[in-house]
Order: sequence, then C-alpha cells, then structure tokens
Amino acid sequence: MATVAVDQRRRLFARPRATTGPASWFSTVDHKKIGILYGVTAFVFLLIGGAEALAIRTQLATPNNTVLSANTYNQFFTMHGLTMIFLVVMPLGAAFMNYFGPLMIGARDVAFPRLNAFSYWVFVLGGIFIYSSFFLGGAPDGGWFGYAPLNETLPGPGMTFYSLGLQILGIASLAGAVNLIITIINMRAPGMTLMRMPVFIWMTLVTQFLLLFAMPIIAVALFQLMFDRVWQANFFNPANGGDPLLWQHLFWLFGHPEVYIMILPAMGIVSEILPTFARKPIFGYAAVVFSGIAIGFMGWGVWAHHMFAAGLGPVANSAFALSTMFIAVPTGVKIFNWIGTLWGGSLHFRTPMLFALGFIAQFIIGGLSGVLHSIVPSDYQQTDTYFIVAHFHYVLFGGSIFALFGAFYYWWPKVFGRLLSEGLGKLHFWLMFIGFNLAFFPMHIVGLKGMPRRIYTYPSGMGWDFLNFIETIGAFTIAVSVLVFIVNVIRTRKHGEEPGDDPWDARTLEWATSSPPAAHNFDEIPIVTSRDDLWHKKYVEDPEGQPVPVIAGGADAQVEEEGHGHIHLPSPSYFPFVASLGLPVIGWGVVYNKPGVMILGGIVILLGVFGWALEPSVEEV
Amino acid sequence: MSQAEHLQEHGHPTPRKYVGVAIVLAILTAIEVTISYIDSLRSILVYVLLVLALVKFELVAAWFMHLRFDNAIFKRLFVTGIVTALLVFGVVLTYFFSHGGPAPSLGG
Amino acid sequence: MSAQEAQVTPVSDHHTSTGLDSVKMAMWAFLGSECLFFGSFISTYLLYRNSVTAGPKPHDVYNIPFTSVSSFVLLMSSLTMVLALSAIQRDDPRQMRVWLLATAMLGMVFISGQIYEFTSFVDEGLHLSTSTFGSSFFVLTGFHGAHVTVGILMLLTLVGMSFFGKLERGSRTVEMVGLYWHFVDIVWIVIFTVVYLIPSNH
Amino acid sequence: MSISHRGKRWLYALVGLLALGLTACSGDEPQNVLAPVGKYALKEDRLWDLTFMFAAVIFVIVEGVLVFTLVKFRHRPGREAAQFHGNTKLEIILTLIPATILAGIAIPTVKTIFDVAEKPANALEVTVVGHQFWWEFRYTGLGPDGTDVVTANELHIPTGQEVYLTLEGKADDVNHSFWVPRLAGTQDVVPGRENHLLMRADTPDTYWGQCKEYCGLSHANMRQRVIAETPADFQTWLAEQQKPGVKPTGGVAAAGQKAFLANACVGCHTIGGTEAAAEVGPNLTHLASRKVFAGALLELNKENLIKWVSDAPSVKPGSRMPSGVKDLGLSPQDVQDIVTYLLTLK
Ligand code: HEA
Ligand code: HEA
Ligand code: HEC
Ligand code: CUA
Ligand SMILES: [Cu+2]
Repeated sequence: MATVAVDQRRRLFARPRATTGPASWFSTVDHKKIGILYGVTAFVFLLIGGAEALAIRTQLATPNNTVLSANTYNQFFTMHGLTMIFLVVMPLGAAFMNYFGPLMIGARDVAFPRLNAFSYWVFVLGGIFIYSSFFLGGAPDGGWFGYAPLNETLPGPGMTFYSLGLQILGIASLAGAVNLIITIINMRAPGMTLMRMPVFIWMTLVTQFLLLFAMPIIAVALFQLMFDRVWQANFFNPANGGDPLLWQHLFWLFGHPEVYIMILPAMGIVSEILPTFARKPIFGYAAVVFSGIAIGFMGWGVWAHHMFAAGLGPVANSAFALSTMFIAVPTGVKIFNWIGTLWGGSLHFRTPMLFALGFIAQFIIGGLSGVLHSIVPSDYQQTDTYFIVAHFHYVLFGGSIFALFGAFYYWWPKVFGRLLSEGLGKLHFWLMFIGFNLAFFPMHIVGLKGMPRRIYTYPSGMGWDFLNFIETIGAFTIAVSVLVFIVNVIRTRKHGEEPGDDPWDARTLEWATSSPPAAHNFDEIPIVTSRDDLWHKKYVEDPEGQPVPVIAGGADAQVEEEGHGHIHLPSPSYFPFVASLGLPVIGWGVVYNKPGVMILGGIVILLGVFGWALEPSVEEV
Repeated sequence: MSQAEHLQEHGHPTPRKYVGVAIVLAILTAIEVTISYIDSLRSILVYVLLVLALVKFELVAAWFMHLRFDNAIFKRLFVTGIVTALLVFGVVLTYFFSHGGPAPSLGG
Repeated sequence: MSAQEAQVTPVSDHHTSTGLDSVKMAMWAFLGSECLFFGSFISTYLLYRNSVTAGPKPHDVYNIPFTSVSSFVLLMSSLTMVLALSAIQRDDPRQMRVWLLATAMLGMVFISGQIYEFTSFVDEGLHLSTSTFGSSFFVLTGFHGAHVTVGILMLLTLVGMSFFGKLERGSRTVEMVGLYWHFVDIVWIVIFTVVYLIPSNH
Repeated sequence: MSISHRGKRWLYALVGLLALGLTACSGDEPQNVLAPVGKYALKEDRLWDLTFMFAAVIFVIVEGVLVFTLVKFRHRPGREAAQFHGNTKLEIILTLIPATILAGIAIPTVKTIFDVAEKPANALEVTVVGHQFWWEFRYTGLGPDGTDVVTANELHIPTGQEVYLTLEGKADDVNHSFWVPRLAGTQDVVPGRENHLLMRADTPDTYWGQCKEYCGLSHANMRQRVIAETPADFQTWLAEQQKPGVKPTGGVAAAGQKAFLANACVGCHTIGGTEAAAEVGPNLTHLASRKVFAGALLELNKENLIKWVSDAPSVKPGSRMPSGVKDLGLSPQDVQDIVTYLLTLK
C-alpha cells in the first residue's frame, strides 16, 4: 500500500517507533499489549473495589457499628458497585476479548488498532476521573443506578462526577464495541465461517452489540442528569414537571442489557474451558450460540423488572414478569449444554476447570433467585433487600468473576509463557469458593428477614446480627484468596513452569501460535477447515470416532519461516492517548462549570484526532 | 477497491439522479409545511406527516447513503438500531401516555 | 472517530472476511448506535412537550416558516455532499472541494439559523431551566447542532487535506464523512416533523 | 475437599433455607418476610412458597446432575472422552421442560399481581407521604370538620379491615419505599406521583417496617411502625387524635410552649390549638401518644427528646431538622422546657 512519506519535522509528535520499554505502553496499538493493559488496570480496580467492599462488610459486621460514617458508607457502596461493574467486570471482559479475539479468529490484530488503544486510554482516564472525586469534594453517593431526583439533590460534586465519569467510560465501551464487532465480522481467517467461530467469540459479538445499542441510552440519561445538575435543566426535577420515572426507564433500558454484557463473555469463557478439560467438543454448539443470541435479544424486553415496585401498574408488571421469566429458557439451554459437554467426558480438574465449574454451580443459584424476583408479588417483598444483593453477587461474582479467574488460569500460559501454579491455584479456588458462599449465601436469608440494602447501620434484635457477621468472615476469606492469587502471579514470574505452546491440549486457534505470541500473532494466517480447528489438526478420528493423534510432525508441518517477507503491522501512535486526555479535562471543566477548562479539553481532543487522522496507520520503518 | 467496483456493477447513480432525488425531497418538505397549516387535516395530520418524514428518510438513506446499492450488511446494522429504538421507546412512551403522561406536579 | 481510521488496516479490504470495507461497516454500526442516542432524546421530548409548567408552550415560540427554510438548507446540503462524492469518484478533486465547501457553507447557514432561533426563544422567555419542554427542546436540538458542527469541521478538514494533497483514498474518506452528514440530515428530517410540525396539545 | 462433599454443602445450605421458611418466628425478627400476617402478605407468601419450591427442586436436580456428572466422568487412566456433538431431541426436551414450568408459574403470578392491586370496597384510606427521613400519615377527612388527622411514623390501623394506602411523593423530596414486610410487600413513593398499597392485619400487634428505597444519608434511619388495634381501640385512638393539643396549665410546660412558639420550631411544625401550623416537619399535636419518633429511630422519652431537640443531625445524619442548640440558638433551659412541654402532648 502506498504511503506518502511525511516530513518528520512537521509533526507535533515524532512517530513513536519503540515497541518495548515503558514509553511504548503509551503508544502501543498491539491488541495483545492493550489486552494486558486492560487486564492489569481492571485487576487494580478489583483490589480497590474489593477494599471498599471489605470496609462495607466491616461496618456491617455488627449492629450499630461506627467504623464508617453514613456519608462514607454511601460513597463506598456506590463506588464499590460502579467500580466492580464499570471498572472491573467490563474491562476484564474487554481484556480477554482484546487479547484473544483476534487470536481465536486467526487475525493479526483488531480492525482498528488505534481506536483500540483509544478505548483503553479513555477507560483508564474515566476510572481515574471518577476516583478523583474522592479528593475533590466527595465521591458519588447516590447508588450505582443513581435514582432521580436524589441524584440531583445530593449535595457535593459526587453525582456530577458520576454523570461525567460514566459518560467517559461509555465512550470507551462504544468505541470498543464498534471495533470488536467489525473485527469479528470482517477479520476472520480464511475458512473461519461464523458457525466455526469459538463460542467465546460469538458471545463477544453479542456482548458488543448489546453495548453498541445500550451505551447511547445511558449516555442520554447521563447528559440529562448533567444538564439538570450543572445548568438547572428539569429533566428529572419533579417540582417543575420532570418525571423521576424517566430516569428509571432510561437507566434500566441500559442497565438490564448491561448485566448480560457482564455475563455473556463469562459464558463464552466457560464454553471454551469445559470442552478443553472434558476433552470433547461442546455439546450442541448451535444451541449454545443461538441461546446466547436469544439472551441478547430478550435482554431488551425486561428492563422494567427493576421497577416492579415503582408503580407501573398490574398490566405492565405482568408483561415484564413474563418476559423476565422466559429468559430462564435460553439460559437453561446453556446450563444443560454445559452439563452435556461434561457428560461422557474425561474430566481433568485443573484450576481453570474448577473455576468454570464453580461458575455453573453458583450461576444456577443466582439465576434461580433471579427468576424468583421475576414473580412480581414476591419481588414486592424482595426488592431492595439483601435478597437482591445475594442474587446479583451470585451472578456477578459467583458467575462473571469466577469465570474471569478461570480465564486467568486458562490463558496465563499463552500470554506469559508460564503456567500459574496448580497448588496455589487450587488453594485460591477453594478459599474463594468457600469465602464466596459464606459471604453471600446468608444474604438470601438476611434479606428474607427484612434487611434492606444500602443501609449503613442496623439495630440489633432484628435477627440479622449473626448472619451479617458470617458474611463479613466470608468477605475476608475472599480477600485472602485474592492474595493467594497475587502470590501465585508473583511466584510464577520467576518460577512458573514453561509448558510450551499448547499446555492444555486445547482446541482453538490461539493455541496454534507461540506462547507468548509474536507481535504479528501468526507467522502464517491459518486456513480454517472446521470448528475446533486446532483439535482437528492434532487428531484424526479412528473408526469408532475416538481421537487419534496425527503422526508426529504433522501439526508442526505448518510453515515456520517468515514466508512472505514483510508483514505490515500497524505502527505505534501517541495520538489515541492524546485524544483521550481531553475527556477528563472536559469532565473537570463541567464539574466546576469552567468553560475555559472545557474548551481546553476540547482542544486537546481535536489535536489528538487531527494528528490521528493525518498520520498513516502503517508506516514503513 | 471493492467499493467502487460494487457501485459500478449496479450502475453509478449520476449527479442528475441525485438532483432528481433532491427535488423530490424539496417538494415533500413543501407539502409537509403546507399541510401543517391546513386545519381541516388536523385529525390525520400526525399520520400524514409521519409518512412523509419516513419517505424522506428512506430517500436519503437509499440514494444519498447508497443503501440501495450497497451490501445488505450495512443496512442491517443501521436498521437494527432503528428498530431497537422504535420498539423500546415505543413501549416506554406507551407506558407513560397510558398513565397520564409525565408526573402531574403535586406541588411543593 | 471511526471516520478518521481511514487508513489501511493490517489486512486490507479485499482480504476482509466479507469483502466489505471495515471502515464503512464501522460507520454504519456507529450510526446504528446513534439511532438509540437520538431516539432517547426525541422520546424525552415527546414525553415532555405537553407538560409545560411555566413559560411558553412549543407553538408559542416555534417559527415554522423560518425553521422550514433552515430545514430546506440542511436537506440541500445532503445533495451537495453527494455531489462531492460523485466528483471524487470521477477523480475530480477540484470539483469535490467546491461541493464540500458548499456543503460546509450550507451547514453553517443551518447552524446560524439555530443560533438565531435559540436566542429568539430565550428572548421569549424559554430557557433550559424554564420547563421540561425547554430542557428537552434545547438539549435535543443542541445535540443535533453539535453533530452538525462536528460534521462541518470534518468537511473543512477534508477540503484542507485535499488542497494540500494529503487526502489519500479520498473517495472513501469523503464517503464516510458523507454517511455521517446524511445521517445528521436524516435525524433532522425526523426532528423537523416530530418537534416542529406535529402540533402539541395546548 | 472432594466433589461429593461439595454437593453436600449445597444441600445443607438448602435445607437450612427451607427450615427457615417453615419456622416462621416473629418475636425477635420483626421484619421477617416469611412470617406474614393478613391476606395481602399471605397471598404474596403463598406464591413465594410455590415458586420457591419449584426453584428448590430445579436446584437440587440440576446441581445433583452436575455433581453426579463430575464424579462419574472424572478422568481415570485409560478412559477416553466420548466424542459426540449434541443430541437435538434431548436439547428440545430440555428446552420445553423449563418453558412449561415457567408457563405454569406465570398463571398464579399474574393472578396475584392483579389481586393485590385491586381496591376493595370499604377500605380505610390513608395517605402516606415520604419525607427525608420520616413518614407522614394523613387520615383524610377524619379530623374535626372534615380536616385530616395527621400523624407521623406510627400508622394506626384497625384489624380486620383492608387499608388502602395512597403513597404520595412530594415534588421537592426524593424516592422512598413504604414497606412493612409482615403485612405487605413494598411500593415506592415517587416524587410527583401517587402509588397505592394495600394491607390488612388480622391480629393486633405492632408491625415493623423500614424505608426501602435509598433516599440519602439517613435512609438507614427511616423506619416506621404499623400499630394494628381492634376497631374499638382504633376508634379510641382516633378520637384522641381529633382533639387539639393539650394546653399547658402553667409551670415548665407553659414556659416550654412559649419557647416553642417563640423559636424556629413554630416555622416547621404543627401543634393543634396553637399558632404552630407549619408542615415542614412532623405534626406534633399528639407527639407524646407515640412510642417512637424521628422516623421510628428513637424511643420517645425525655432523654432522647432532649438529645433530639438539642442536636437532631448528630442523632440522625442529614436530618432536615436543624440543631436546636447550634443552629436555632436554644439554651439548654429552653430545650428542657420544650421537651417537658412536648411530653405533655398526649
Ligand atoms: C451478571 C449479571 C446478571 C444476570 C446474568 C442476571 C440474570 C437474571 N436476573 Fe438479575 N440482576 C443483576 C444482575 C444479573 N441478573 C443485578 C446487578 C441486579 C440488581 C441491580 C440493582 O438493583 O442494583 C439484578 C436484579 C434483578 C431483578 C430486580 C430485582 C429487584 O430489584 O427487585 C430481577 C427481577 O426480575 C432479576 C431477574 C433476573 C433473571 C430472571 C435473570 C435470568 O437471566 C437468570 C436465568 C438463569 C437461570 C434461571 C438459571 C439456569 C437455568 C436453569 C437451570 C433452567 C431451569 C430453570 C427454570 C425453569 C426456572 N435480576
Ligand atoms: C462484579 C461485581 C461485584 C463484585 C465482584 C462484588 C464483590 C463484593 N461485594 Fe458487592 N456489589 C456490587 C457488585 C459487586 N460486588 C454491586 C453492583 C453492588 C450494588 C451497589 C449499589 O447498591 O449501588 C454491590 C453492593 C454490595 C453490598 C451491599 C451494600 C449495601 O447495599 O449497603 C455488599 C455488602 O456486603 C457487597 C459486598 C461485596 C463483597 C464482600 C465483595 C467481595 O467479593 C470482594 C472481595 C474482595 C476483593 C476481591 C479484594 C481483595 C482485597 C485485597 C486483597 C486487599 C487489597 C488491598 C488494598 C487495595 C489496599 N457488595
Ligand atoms: C427547618 C425545619 C425545622 C425546625 C426549625 C424544627 N424542626 Fe423539628 N423536625 C423537622 C423535621 C424535618 C423533622 C423530621 C426529621 C426526621 O425524622 O428525620 C422534625 C422532627 C421533630 C420531632 C420528632 C417528631 C416525630 O414524631 O418524629 C420533634 C419532637 C421536633 N422536630 C421538635 C422540634 C422542636 C422542639 C423544634 C424547635 C427547637 C424544631 N423541631 C424545629 C423540621 C424542623
Ligand atoms: Cu426513605 Cu430510604
Ligand atoms: Cu435486570
């Protein structure tokens, strides 16, 4: 492709060339490095959000406790929820989708590498922006769904930070969604037809479509909130005709697809891990894929189940009860097909497998309590109690986080070339499994005993004391298990076993390349001939249908040398980083209502974007 | 590029065609504005206006944005967005209007 | 942002799985997303236009003849936009620049009209904070105006790049900006009908 | 820990929950959802029992099959995995079973939704207003000359009669949610809107409840009690409430009344029979007839009232009632007098 040679001196920034060293992380456009960045950043946020949770649990360990003031508590539970959802589960999903998306479909990179870097930087800066509120007058304290009109009447800048911080994070998600959708539709290796794609890729695709259409809705709600708070508009101001229910509708129109955004990648991960360790193909591939799509579709028609008690009236409540209940059907399909995948297998209980199984066992509980919420008259009792808190931690932690930890163990050797220790891994799993159930199972009971959520203190004599104490013990057990994981990671850097390219004898393309993969992913773009392509290159079937390894050397016969001369990889660029820097600046400008600062931020964005537009994506070195 | 080839296959719309479409758009706009002043049409006005807007929408999308000539994937991406929006906001607005619109202000 | 990613991706077009241009597909996906964005604002407006607690009601302030003219201007800018594309597809960058400039000019006329409209509404006592109608009107049309402004910036950038010979694969880039521009026009078609022409209750 | 152990853990947990559902203890668990009273809570509870049973059975079966699979197909040397890709017939059956169960559950669900929303003919109507962070109850038209009887935080209802609550959201307040678990599920109080909630108590008792929708700093401290009395007792109570506030007959109480009326208190509270007629805070006409105050956070006694009047926000973070001493300039003597007066307002 023809690239016009551009005079370097005319550039504001000389084109970065280094692909190693600390500075290179700011200019990288390599989807693998960006994946690692996502993963590390999200993990740090997990520790922060977890530390907030531990503070919450400490405060609630005993009745009438005074470790946290009401004010601090409210900021902590809000920031805990926001952090875990927007800064942990979503970006951890993005980490794996970024790293493994292109590898699993046999691509060299994502469709828009610089846009990818932009997404990441916007995400980090959005996170930093929201957290800066702690030092600038108080963090958001209106709950993660920030109901109107409390979100407007709360004093302090917290909820303004909320409206702008989530807005910034939304931009990151939207850019990422466009990027991954196009990558999956358009960047597949030859032969990688849609119905040959790994389930994880399918679930990524569905997730990104949900993001594509859900993010703009919350963006609008957040803009309206911003105008209300900063410029006295009336969108949610009941004293002047605004309707608080509009916020609820807009929020949950986004919010429910959002929860599937958080679970579908996890389901994809589990659908990769199970076949690998059961040593057989996924049961009912088509059903697993289509049920994922069905969940994505149905997820648009159930939002009002978060508003059953808001007074929608019996007709609307019945309709949404029905739509909600029936989401259990496609979800059940997934559960049954996973069990079908295990059935008849030869199950190896390695750490990733344990986490995947933990996911299934716990997600069933969370799913069933979800169905119990959908029984509207019961939900009148359950809503806003700890029964709900139990439900969503079972799906989010017991589900998403368990699967994501499974993914860490599963893909670690691919990313870093070393296996995480099995012994520590199993310890991690069992501690987390026990701690998790200790922390969250009693919440069902406490909820049924009438403990509302979001209360910073409670009197004794309600029958809640003992169970709350147990929950706190459970929470600290989880924290210990996370520490075990950290130890495992540190230990592995030096002492981890180097297991080669395909330690699990796995099935999908990412295992066909070296560990860690070279910058260009594959020396030769693979030609895909079947689903689980790698497996079929490694094994042929004997007459009984049992796999027989291909004669040694067969799989290695793929070309080793750099056959086709130069591979064009996108060149690093600082501009995505520069462009993203403008966003939090605008945010701070709005919080303090300083037009000058907003304009400054706008100029930074323009500079970044112009630089970006004017530089070619690939530059001859 | 595949792009250009594609257009050529289906015959490049000529500038003349584009102008033709624009004239139709202009006429439709004129009609819209005019009928919005005719009181006797008030009862069906909303529907007529919506249909006219839809036609204009469709003309721009089909001709100026080339959806008529391009691969169906593009159309599907766009239409999915439109349909999702229509469905969910249809439900939201139906709900609000069947419940007497936005909150009647009960006073401070 | 997608429009700027106009350069070659690691695997170029004829190698994509669908044979279709990734940037164009990204643009369409983005526009699909924008439908939900404007859908939310338009729905908010529909919800609130009749619940005026204070200040003027919609048809106290609307000046339909004026807005019809500016709508017409925006509609015609779509024509000039597509003519610009047509020109570059015929390899005529000079004429393309003329049409692009014309498009940008029409866009600016539209924006000026909007600024005039906003100021006159404010004079008549309709502010962002007057009523829910004021809030939803200004924010909806304001965001549309912001989109037009971004479009104008992109058009002028294209003209500049083309003038200095920096516009590689110009027809594709022009096409992307064009898609964006037409979309903004389409949104206005809806806004013009739903916000201005359809009568409000009072 | 072995896999079968894990299965048992789940079972124990489940049995624990079941046992809890059966032992409907109330005494020391005043907000226990599973100890319902009166037809509305009972209806909701019956539906819960049904659906929970289904959920429990599904849980046991699915987790059981899962654990069984894990044990049976664990890797053993020499065993190979069977390579099959699916089984369409089985998959269809396994899709239809849950769908059928859900369709079955849907029927009583929808029926109950409509049941608990239907306004009965001769219900007692009370308006409930949510405030940050306390509840106002208005018995419309039951006061003298068609005025309202207004009280706070303690809702008195007669037993054996449906009570139709109109939940009114003040436009300058925020969302709350009125919840008395043993009597009925929750309904939100939405600013600018009206919602409705039905409850009925068949046995006299004091039922506890708590605001359930997060409403700011003292959401945790916004509680309420429902006092269900026999119709006769209820009428007696009502008759008392209809009277104007007790007039002090001199002494400390009179000084207290004077201080009350001379200070900012009068700008926020109503005391029947005096010129205090503001409605920012709770109606205090019969304050001393209540057992709890300040959003049912504190027991009504002299010590607590002194604390409250001196400095409400330190007792209840974010309280809209300013600190008597710090903000309103009351002297400790004023506080003593006012509290003495308030305690006479039976
Ligand atoms: C990962 C995120 C996630 C997932 C996957 C789900 C899944 C589901 N959720 Fe959950 N939900 C949340 C996250 C999630 N939820 C969060 C965060 C909240 C709280 C928000 C807040 O208020 O802060 C919430 C709140 C919430 C509510 C509102 C409660 C309230 O506030 O009053 C409801 C109500 O219906 C609900 C229902 C459901 C249902 C029916 C499912 C279904 O998808 C579950 C389906 C799965 C199964 C049913 C299990 C497996 C199936 C079988 C074994 C087949 C056989 C089963 C049957 C026949 C029943 N959820
Ligand atoms: C993925 C989502 C996710 C995850 C993983 C968690 C994890 C945890 N959450 Fe959850 N939580 C939410 C999402 C999540 N949460 C949401 C959405 C809400 C609703 C918020 C709202 O109402 O607005 C909520 C609310 C919520 C509440 C209710 C608060 C209230 O209503 O008043 C509680 C109470 O116990 C709680 C507890 C916990 C605990 C103990 C953990 C534990 O699992 C955490 C375990 C700890 C760690 C993983 C970190 C380990 C830490 C260390 C090793 C120390 C590190 C040290 C330093 C950094 C100095 N959470
Ligand atoms: C600015 C308004 C305001 C002023 C002035 C004010 N109050 Fe209050 N008062 C309130 C509010 C609001 C509450 C409810 C607070 C809560 O429960 O969270 C309240 C609650 C009370 C209660 C408890 C009532 C109950 O049933 O819960 C008492 C007693 C009381 N105030 C007495 C006084 C006295 C005495 C003064 C004067 C020194 C006073 N108030 C001044 C607003 C005010
Ligand atoms: Cu009122 Cu919570
Ligand atoms: Cu939901």
